[in-house]
Amino acid sequence: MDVIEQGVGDIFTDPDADKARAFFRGKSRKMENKVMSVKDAVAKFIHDGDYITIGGFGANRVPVAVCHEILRQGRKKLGFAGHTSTHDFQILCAGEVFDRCDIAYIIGLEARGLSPNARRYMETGKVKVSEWSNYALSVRFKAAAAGVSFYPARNLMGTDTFKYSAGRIIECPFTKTKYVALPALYPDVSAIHVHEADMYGNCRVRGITVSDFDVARASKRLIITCEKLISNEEIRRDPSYTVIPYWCVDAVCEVPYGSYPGNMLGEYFSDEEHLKEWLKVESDPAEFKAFLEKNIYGCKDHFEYILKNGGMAKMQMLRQKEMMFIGAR
Amino acid sequence: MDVIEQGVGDIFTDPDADKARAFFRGKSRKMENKVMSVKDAVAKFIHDGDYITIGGFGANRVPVAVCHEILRQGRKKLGFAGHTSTHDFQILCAGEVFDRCDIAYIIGLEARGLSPNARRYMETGKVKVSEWSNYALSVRFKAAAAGVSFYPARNLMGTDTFKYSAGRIIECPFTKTKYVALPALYPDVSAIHVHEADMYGNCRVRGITVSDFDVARASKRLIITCEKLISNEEIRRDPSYTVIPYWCVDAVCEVPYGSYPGNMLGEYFSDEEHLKEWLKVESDPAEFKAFLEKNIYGCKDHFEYILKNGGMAKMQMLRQKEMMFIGAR
Amino acid sequence: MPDYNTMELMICTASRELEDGASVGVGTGAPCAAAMLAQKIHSPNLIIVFEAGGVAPLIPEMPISVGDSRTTWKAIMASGMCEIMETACRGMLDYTFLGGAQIDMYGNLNSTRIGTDHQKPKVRFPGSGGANDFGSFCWRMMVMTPQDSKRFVEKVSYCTTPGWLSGGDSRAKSGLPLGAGPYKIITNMAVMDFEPESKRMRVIALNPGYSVKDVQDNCGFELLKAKKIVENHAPTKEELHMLRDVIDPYRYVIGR
Amino acid sequence: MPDYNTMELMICTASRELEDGASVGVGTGAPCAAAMLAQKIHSPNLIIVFEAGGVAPLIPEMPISVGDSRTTWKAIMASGMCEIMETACRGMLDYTFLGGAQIDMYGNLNSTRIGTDHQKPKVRFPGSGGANDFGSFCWRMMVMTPQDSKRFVEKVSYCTTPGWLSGGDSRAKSGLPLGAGPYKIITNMAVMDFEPESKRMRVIALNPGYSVKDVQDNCGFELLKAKKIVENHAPTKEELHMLRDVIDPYRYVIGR
Repeated sequence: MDVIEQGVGDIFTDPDADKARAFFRGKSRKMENKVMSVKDAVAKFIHDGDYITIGGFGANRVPVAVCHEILRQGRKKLGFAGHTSTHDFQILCAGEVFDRCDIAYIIGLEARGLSPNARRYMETGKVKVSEWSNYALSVRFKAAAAGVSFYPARNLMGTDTFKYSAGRIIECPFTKTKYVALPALYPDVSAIHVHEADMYGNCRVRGITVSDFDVARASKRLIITCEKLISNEEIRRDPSYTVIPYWCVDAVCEVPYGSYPGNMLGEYFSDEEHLKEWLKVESDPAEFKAFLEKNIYGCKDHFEYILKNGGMAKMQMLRQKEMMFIGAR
Repeated sequence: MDVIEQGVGDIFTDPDADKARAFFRGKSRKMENKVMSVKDAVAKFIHDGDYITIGGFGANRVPVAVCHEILRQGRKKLGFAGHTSTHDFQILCAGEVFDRCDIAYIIGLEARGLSPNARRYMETGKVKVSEWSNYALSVRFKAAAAGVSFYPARNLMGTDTFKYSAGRIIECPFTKTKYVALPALYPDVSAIHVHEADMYGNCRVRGITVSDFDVARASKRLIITCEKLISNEEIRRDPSYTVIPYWCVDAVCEVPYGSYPGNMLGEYFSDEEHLKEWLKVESDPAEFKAFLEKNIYGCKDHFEYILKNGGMAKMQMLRQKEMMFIGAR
Repeated sequence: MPDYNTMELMICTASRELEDGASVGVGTGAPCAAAMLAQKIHSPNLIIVFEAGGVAPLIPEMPISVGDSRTTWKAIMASGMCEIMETACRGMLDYTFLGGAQIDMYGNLNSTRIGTDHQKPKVRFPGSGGANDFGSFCWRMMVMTPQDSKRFVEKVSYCTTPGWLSGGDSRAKSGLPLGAGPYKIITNMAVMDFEPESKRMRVIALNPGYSVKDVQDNCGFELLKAKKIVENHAPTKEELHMLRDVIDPYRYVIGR
Repeated sequence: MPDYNTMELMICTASRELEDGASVGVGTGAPCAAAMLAQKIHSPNLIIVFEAGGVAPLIPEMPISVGDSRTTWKAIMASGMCEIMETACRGMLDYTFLGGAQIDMYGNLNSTRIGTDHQKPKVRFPGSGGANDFGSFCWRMMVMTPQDSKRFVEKVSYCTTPGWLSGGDSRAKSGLPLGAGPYKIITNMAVMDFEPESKRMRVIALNPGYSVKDVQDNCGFELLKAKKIVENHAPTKEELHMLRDVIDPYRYVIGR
């Protein structure tokens, strides 16, 4: 197959579908109890050097407890898929955990501004980067979820985003139209926060799904954090609601308010004051160090983090905000 | 792009993504009332020569009223995607409506046996065929839904199913693995039966979705039949449940028991006796003619068809069977 | 006379191949019965999936369609065709059971047509359905079929679903996923596997009352014979009870 | 002094471009405000979608993220990234509003970096996000940005999102979907479109109080001028009321 043009970026994960199949052949299909602590899940399934993906969208339905635990356990040399990664990226940059990154959207927190620390880190040259767009990364996950090594798409072409990607331009064998072939992305391990999961890992999500269906299926190992554990009977009551089947899942961690300080649809809104504080303290290295010590390194778990930031009264306020009792109207 | 090998089958629909885009550019995005009768929907949106797709899976969640109406209105020279098409195919063959067909599964009714009439029709040579598998057709819809002209897959290769398809074997530009490139399938018009829809065409489905998400998005025109019309407010109450957005939809027809004599998850089981009768009468041309006259040509609409086959008492029995009050246990 | 019929024998033999914790893509009828039997007897964690989208249902009675309500009864997920086939393509489905009008010595299956004119076939069958997909993607493809020279043919009229293609490394070269292919063929008389190098069909076990000659006499091509051919045990009392009284009480599949 | 600020002026001007019944993919901030304003004033059937999956919400207050709960508040569908971008790729999204640190005469946008060493950039920005996707797929891409020579540059340091690329038929030849591309650039001083042949940026309208010279003086490349340059009307009382009192009462976007 003729490659018309190709980007200069690296492919950080092997897109080979047969190698992925060989891995998945050995993955357990048994329905067994996978409930464990976030600490154990990170210790067991995330290793130095792994390529990781974080589900959700920036500060919405994001597995914050897993990000904090990665810092506490001192993981290093991770690869990362920066697919509208905002607060999660900010946390992980605070631990300088990366040495390579596929970028679609990083260092920013959307309308909240840019993270000075994440920006500094990404300007040091310590992190090798390949460039993509959000949809390009979505398609890379989608190809992996389909068990193939590439899918074609019609974006990127003509731009520097293509030039610094690892995409390759090919022609449609039917219409001769040009397409950018995007290599499948099979992460070593991903973490996704969901509304409900059973002990085996069958998951339900409300609201937008972003790229999480595909991320879950593409990932070799998957850590689920959930707002609430539910029974397998409840999952079976209506199988239409299951969006991630248990066989994708390696660990199930019950973490109420697990997306805090991010937003969780129907549960609680984001804590904008705390996120503002994050951005502010990053400008002063000493202050930032103390902030991280207080909120991450000095915390045993997500409960303790929440307790230090307003506890249940804060959670109630954020729940009321989510329900539109408190807001612009 | 080098084509290593190619099937001898025809591509009955244009896979060109820019031509599809040009069509979709003109499709209305307005939320307007699309409620109409099946008769009007078929008259307005299905024309002689069109390439059509029927949603659901064989005799499960299948828009029977649309199939009957196609016969009543005497449509001819249709193209068809036979994607585990069972009772729908049997009906349409009774009207000899096709002149070309993409085949994955036709003429059979799964464990119920084969349709003598559909088989005879497909052995006459009057219908031009290209051969695929269920997943190959699913991928063709999926490519169209993604707005591209092809997707690669790892099936078909090495078989006569490939030889008589219109697939083309290419190499992955990253791994050199062989793939069959499957041309996008943009149907002219499709009909899908769903549980609930609002007047604009926002749809909810319970249970298996087969390939209907992709069929809905790939189709240039789409007729929805639904068990029950619901309000737009109900749709907006939880947007997580919407599986087909209104902008894909051209007509919304409320047809209670619209999958009868097929199965509708959570509503009613299939009428196995009636389906058995269908298969039986097909062996005798005179008897079959009378059967069709009674059940299709002599009926005004789906209500009348149901009335002739047991009416509400039958529907109640099938509902009880679906709920497992009546069954093997 | 044995106290079981041919279909019961094949289902019991087939069910023993499905080990606990494995996943299997099945169709209606005998394959579904074999998978259900395996669950009841020795593989409580066997995961059954249906091509139309049903995943791990608590099957209350034999489905009549691979997409009917019974295939998602108390299931863990009701999904779609792409979900199931892509799960298989990713390498997550261990087994599948397929059938067809013809099978050849490499396990290639025909469920499409008899005759040479494709546009006007002598006999038209339904086509692949999901068979080509499951047969391409699942690690181990199995077939349950009566031993009959009309079914076991030198060359299939049409290869709908890939077996080992023309044997040897032809399947590996075709582009199909590596390492997957036909595993065992289960008939009323015997169980066959495929010789690792040539990929030709080979008798490895006989059912009670049948000889190698019986099998060869009812096969349209020369069968290889394993060095050691074992004898399968007859359906057990427990297997027959489960099959007759629990799984298929109306005898839709096993007959009366 | 006019009784409106620069941001209010740009939002009001931009909102007038969105006709009833059209669909638009927007980000947070000014684009979302412009789309909401269009809905309130003249385009009740304008369909607003967000890249993370929200479709046609009844937006209760300005979202802070394109994926936050407000983007699916009483929406008609909560979907995902592929659903939205593939809807755009199929040709169903008419407009998008994008931004960036730099824009050139062909409407190419930079939101990735300043500096030449890509692995160690002088200044790193967030990157494409969904901008390259919306810019590739939506029929008409619009930009709202202050008129400033540092933003309107001869050549972007890095082309994140395609405009008309190097002009002429270069975009058509690139492989990007045919017929889509930059449509209008809205600044505090003027509105620009693109000359159909060369695809170079061209002044077509001026905001009250600004001259062509003002615009050119605040642009880093030579602008084409339309034969007839019209004057935009100032924000109306109704527009300002809606914007200030209904859409952005806390003045997150329009400022204090």
